[in-house]
Amino acid sequence: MSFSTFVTDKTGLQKLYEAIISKHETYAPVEKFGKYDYKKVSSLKECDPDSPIAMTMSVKPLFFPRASKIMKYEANSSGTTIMETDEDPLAGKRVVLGVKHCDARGLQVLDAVNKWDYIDSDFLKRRANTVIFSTRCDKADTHCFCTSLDYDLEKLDALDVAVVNGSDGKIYLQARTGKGDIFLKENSDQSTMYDVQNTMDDVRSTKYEEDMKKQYIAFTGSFRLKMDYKDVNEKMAKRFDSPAFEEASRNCVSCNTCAFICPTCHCFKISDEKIKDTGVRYKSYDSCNNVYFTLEAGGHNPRPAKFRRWRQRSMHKFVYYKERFGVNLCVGCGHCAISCPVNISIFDVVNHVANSPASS
Amino acid sequence: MARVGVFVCFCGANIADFVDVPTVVEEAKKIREVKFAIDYKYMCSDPGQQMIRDAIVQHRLTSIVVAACSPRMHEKTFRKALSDAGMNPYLLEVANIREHSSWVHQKDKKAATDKAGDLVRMAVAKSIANEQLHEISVPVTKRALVIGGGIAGIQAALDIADARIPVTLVERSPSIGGRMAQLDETFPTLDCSQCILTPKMVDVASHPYIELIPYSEVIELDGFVGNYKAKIRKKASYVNFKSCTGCGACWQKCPVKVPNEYNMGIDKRKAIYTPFPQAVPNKPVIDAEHCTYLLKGKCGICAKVCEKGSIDYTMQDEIIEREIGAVVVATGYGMWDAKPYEEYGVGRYKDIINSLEFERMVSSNGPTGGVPMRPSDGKIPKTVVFIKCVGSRDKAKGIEFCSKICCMYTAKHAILLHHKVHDSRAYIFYMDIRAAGKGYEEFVNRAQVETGAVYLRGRVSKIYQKGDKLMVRGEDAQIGQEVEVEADLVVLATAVIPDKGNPALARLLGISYDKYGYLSEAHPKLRPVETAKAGIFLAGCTQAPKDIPETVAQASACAAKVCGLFAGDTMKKDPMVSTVSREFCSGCQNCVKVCPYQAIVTEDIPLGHGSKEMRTVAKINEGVCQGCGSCVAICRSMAINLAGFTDPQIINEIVAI
Amino acid sequence: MEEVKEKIVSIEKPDLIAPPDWKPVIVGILCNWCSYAGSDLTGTSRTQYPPNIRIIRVPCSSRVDPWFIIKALQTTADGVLISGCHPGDCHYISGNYYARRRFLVTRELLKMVGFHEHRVQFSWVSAAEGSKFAQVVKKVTEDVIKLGPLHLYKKENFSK
Amino acid sequence: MDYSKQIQDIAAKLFADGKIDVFVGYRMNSFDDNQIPVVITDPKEVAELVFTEKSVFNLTNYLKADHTRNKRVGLVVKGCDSRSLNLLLTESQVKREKLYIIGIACEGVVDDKGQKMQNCVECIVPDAVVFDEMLGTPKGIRDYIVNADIIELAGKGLVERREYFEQIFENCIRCNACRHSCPLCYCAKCCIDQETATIYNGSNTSSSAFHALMTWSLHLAGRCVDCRNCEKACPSHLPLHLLHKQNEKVIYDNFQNHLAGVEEGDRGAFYKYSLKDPDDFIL
Repeated sequence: MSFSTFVTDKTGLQKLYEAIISKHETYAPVEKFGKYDYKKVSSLKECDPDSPIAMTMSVKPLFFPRASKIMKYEANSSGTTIMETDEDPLAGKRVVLGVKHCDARGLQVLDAVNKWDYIDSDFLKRRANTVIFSTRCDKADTHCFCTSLDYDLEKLDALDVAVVNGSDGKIYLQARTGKGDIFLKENSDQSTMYDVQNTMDDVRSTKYEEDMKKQYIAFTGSFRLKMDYKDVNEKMAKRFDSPAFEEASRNCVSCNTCAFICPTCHCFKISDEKIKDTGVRYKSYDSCNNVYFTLEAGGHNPRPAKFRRWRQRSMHKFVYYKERFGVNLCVGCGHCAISCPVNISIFDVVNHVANSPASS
Repeated sequence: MARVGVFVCFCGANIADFVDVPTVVEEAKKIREVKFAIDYKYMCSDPGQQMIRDAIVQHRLTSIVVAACSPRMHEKTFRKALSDAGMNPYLLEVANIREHSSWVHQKDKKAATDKAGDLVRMAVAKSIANEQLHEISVPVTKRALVIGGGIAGIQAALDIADARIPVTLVERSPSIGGRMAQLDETFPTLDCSQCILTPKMVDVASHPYIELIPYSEVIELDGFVGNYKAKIRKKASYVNFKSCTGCGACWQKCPVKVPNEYNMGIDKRKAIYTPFPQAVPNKPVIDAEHCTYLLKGKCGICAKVCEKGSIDYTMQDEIIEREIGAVVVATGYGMWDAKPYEEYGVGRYKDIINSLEFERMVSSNGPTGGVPMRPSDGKIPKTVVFIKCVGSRDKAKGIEFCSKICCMYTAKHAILLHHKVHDSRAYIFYMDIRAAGKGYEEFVNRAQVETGAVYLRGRVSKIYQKGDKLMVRGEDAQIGQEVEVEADLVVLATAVIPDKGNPALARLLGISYDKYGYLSEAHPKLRPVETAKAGIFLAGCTQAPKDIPETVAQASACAAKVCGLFAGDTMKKDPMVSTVSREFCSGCQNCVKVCPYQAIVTEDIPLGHGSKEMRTVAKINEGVCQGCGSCVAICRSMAINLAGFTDPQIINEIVAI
Repeated sequence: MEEVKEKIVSIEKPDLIAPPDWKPVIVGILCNWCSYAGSDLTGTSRTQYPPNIRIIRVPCSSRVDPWFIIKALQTTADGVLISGCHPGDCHYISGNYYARRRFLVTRELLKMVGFHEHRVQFSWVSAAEGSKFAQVVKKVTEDVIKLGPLHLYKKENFSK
Repeated sequence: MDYSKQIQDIAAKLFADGKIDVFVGYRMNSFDDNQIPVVITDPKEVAELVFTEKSVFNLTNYLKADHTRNKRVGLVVKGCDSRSLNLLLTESQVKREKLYIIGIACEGVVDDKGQKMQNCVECIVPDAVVFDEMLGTPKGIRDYIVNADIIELAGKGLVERREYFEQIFENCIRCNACRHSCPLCYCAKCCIDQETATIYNGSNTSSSAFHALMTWSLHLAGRCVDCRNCEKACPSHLPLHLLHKQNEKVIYDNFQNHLAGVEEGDRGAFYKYSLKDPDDFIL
């Protein structure tokens, strides 16, 4: 099944964005303190859908916020009553602009775990009600390695509409899902954009495809980091006892940043905040890099040492999740390396371990 | 889950008139943890307390809130009611709805009722976090250590020993007696110092409960109140006190002459000596710094003349250890060196002496046989100028405080001078005359009238030599003119300063001292004899300048404190003390730094379970902790909590409003 | 409680108007030996003061951890009053000197992040100053009423 | 400012003499001209060590980690780093005899964009105050400069400040990277992770962020040495230095010009007092 592709130019895209923002609840990267985060916007001026990858937080918090209410209760002399929580502010129909492909892939990866075992209806509802507009990067950043992993950027259906810059200066809006297709058709402005299928003959259409291919090859050529994920999955599985984890994690300061900004990390903690008679139960981010993450009530901690926590993190990303859900839990966005105060990249750690001697 | 009982008191009309008590009870009943709530006319009365006791049993309550008057009033009463019912008394919380609500919001009953309801809710919230606490009992070693054998130390030792508590009295010099033994006569009655002191000295020596360790110093003190361990270094005296009879043959024959400290260096003593004839113990010691035999291995005369063979040149310093329960510090005072007063020619002119030197001169057992003499030529002075406040009350050159005793002893000196040299005249330069004390003002008047001493109000600006006289130039502020007195002798009432060893001693004992070196009392008004460290007390001039009656009074006060401390076999203490959670303590030792009572020490514990590596954590000494909570608030790791006022308790209160 | 007649606007957040029945809450943390005794004296001498303060007893002002203040401002309080012994009178010798340093820094920090300085106030009240305590409470209450309800960094969705 | 060669030599010698087990220094990033900390246990890796104006991270942070605890450590400290080291020494977190400290008379470091860091422009103590060996020419202590941002903030109105700081607390994701990268946050368990706090502030909401950041900055008040490790670690790029510089200014102005860790044995301004401390703010 193929979906429609629209072609337009810069002004056309801007007009489309403006129209979307005025008609729909829209989120887009907004700059604050030199860092872009996805916020609700009311005009295009506030935001920048082409925000640089290195400066942009992941889109995960729009679906799995850093703290969300899961329950509200009241306790008084007549007992404890569970009250209705406030309406989920993220559950409505909405559009997200300027999402990076890797980020969107992160959401797709998270779908798997949220549909498994306990079905997280909140997360899935938010996903279902959201149309994601991606902006495909033209050039890789220092820490990017998305092309080395187990998904194809060109066919990625984690996002609904991909915005791709053609080498001819034109901008192509490719619907990747049915949802995106419908949304695009509903919102397209006939005066500034037109459907590629309708206007192109075979020759021109072939040229477009070739152009896209060329453009993609140029894009992949700009990557500094490359790995063979299949190889890595296998090698990692055999290196649980590798001393390389210790070496690779030696200058980690256990700051947890990597997990908090990761588009796929989904560990959380549950906490109650009670004042007077009313309490709220929150679900908030946590990180396996935190010493207390595995601290048991009895005082025993199975992962007290830093390298053990690093092992858990790397193995979860490249072995355990893959075993269970068939996908890597890493999307190669490089955010962890960018945010890390000592520039440790999961890429380096995994590569280091995978290339170390196998444990017996 | 907690089961709280709430008891709201009417306090007759005191609360009920201004607070709607039944509403408060109804509000309380809405709280989840409250299983029982009731009001009563007088909660503190017997039937009221009986209600509490009954409810505890009937409703299986786990904590109690009494909403009544201030906890400072009846907390103890209600605690007792709790323990009578078999409940831990510290599970009680008092909501102060009288002083904090009904009495202060008499015009607005609704507001007062609302507030009372809130106060009850806060108390309930706090009580939920209350824990069972138990009174702390600390065993005590019933022995006191008195440091310093002056009149303060002697008095304290005697008073404590009379209560049949063993005392160890440590004196640095070879004999007890201290400064008072150096005095001739004492103001305001002019009775002979030696006559009233020596009987006490003898009492000390013969008292069955006093262990006198002369010629020794305390070098270490460990432990805490009731349980101190002291190390005392007994300096080698080179004389076997057991066999020595004190005949004096040795010091009479000793060829080495050394300035005599007892006489302020005016005359000489020998290298083997007893400080003064009435010394207790009256046994000589060898001054190792000056003895020819000990320095060069030659001489040995004293050993030859001693019939008992008591001289032992091989004697070594000895360390004595004592377990004690309390310490009285009575290290006395010294005289300030007037060197900074260059315009007086201190140090240049021989005929300028300080008052303690004058005291020795006029003393009948003194170096001059009781007659004042000019150090330069030995002539008897006819005109003597006394200058007060030399160093005292002088921020620029000396010290800021008033030395307190100089006004009186200078008046005494004027009288003594008149007694010894009838045709003499005393001129006294003064700033103020501070004669507050029983019979003191009369005494000063007596000095002025009886002896014709001339009191000149003003500072001396210069002293210079003219022939064999000293010209004292000063101002008489009362006539507003410069005056000049031709003096034979000038006596400076230099400031009274604490013993030079005080800072070192304070550090050793773990107590604080002020910028002058005086040891600090726990509270300037209400705890003037205690130090901040429990079980250490101060007597005499080690705390501040004071005269003999005050010193004796303070020493007796110390004795009373010590006896009080030792009244039972154990000391009972409130359990509101800090506790350390070792798990969270990171060993930064900031608590050790801020604790005003040195109640926190450190201990090493294994890093992990069964680990050989150690880490340091804080440890609270429950016996010493007074429960102020300073350590709790500064502990960043929240590893310390104060029983009765824990973080959860206070936060519960805050959020319950 | 004090009736509030006019429209009161939160000083830190001008778009927040106090509801008509708004009653400010002031958390008072008092040291046991001086200020608490002083507040008792205020009661004994029947000196009247505004009923908005809720008093918490602590042994010494040095027991007050700055996060009590932060906690109070975040949850229930519109203003905080902390009171201890006069300098030199501390029952525990030096507690209030340590506390004084912390209070100054805490207050300045809160000021910087957007609290009005009258939200957190400190006083020295001795056991004999019953009337001073009443005056202090009156001043603090009036100040807080002028400032309006506190809305900064409150726990979301908690009814006050 | 390039002491790479000297540091390599010193480290090599220390390893050769068996004086240290671990050396903590900087090495070049593999992909750009920035530097990252490196923890060396193998003398062969000494050649990797560098020190230039790109050596930003405060290495004393590594003294609280497992692999340096109770080991003999050699490390490089700049002025600010040495102040935090001084505090760690006083607070008994490290033992002086186990350290070999290479002090740098620092000329200021630069950020990723090559601009001199603000804390270096305003640096008061450029030279290491505790060291075994000093590299460079000491310049002595400079005059105190009030942080430019603090001056700017002080000029703003209450509402404006509130709006600005609300943004900070809202953008905080509560990852605690600031705390973990701070060399002076070594507590066995941070108070904001303890039950007493989590019972009311356990979630990652912005009001919890407010509580956490305020508590954190007050625990560092009079101790913060302005190394900006926290800011470097913050994934949201929050201007965390504002909280610390404000406290530092208040403490410097009011408490006898106290600066954290400059003097040996300093514990921070909250662990001592003076009778002359300001009293006029108290009713």
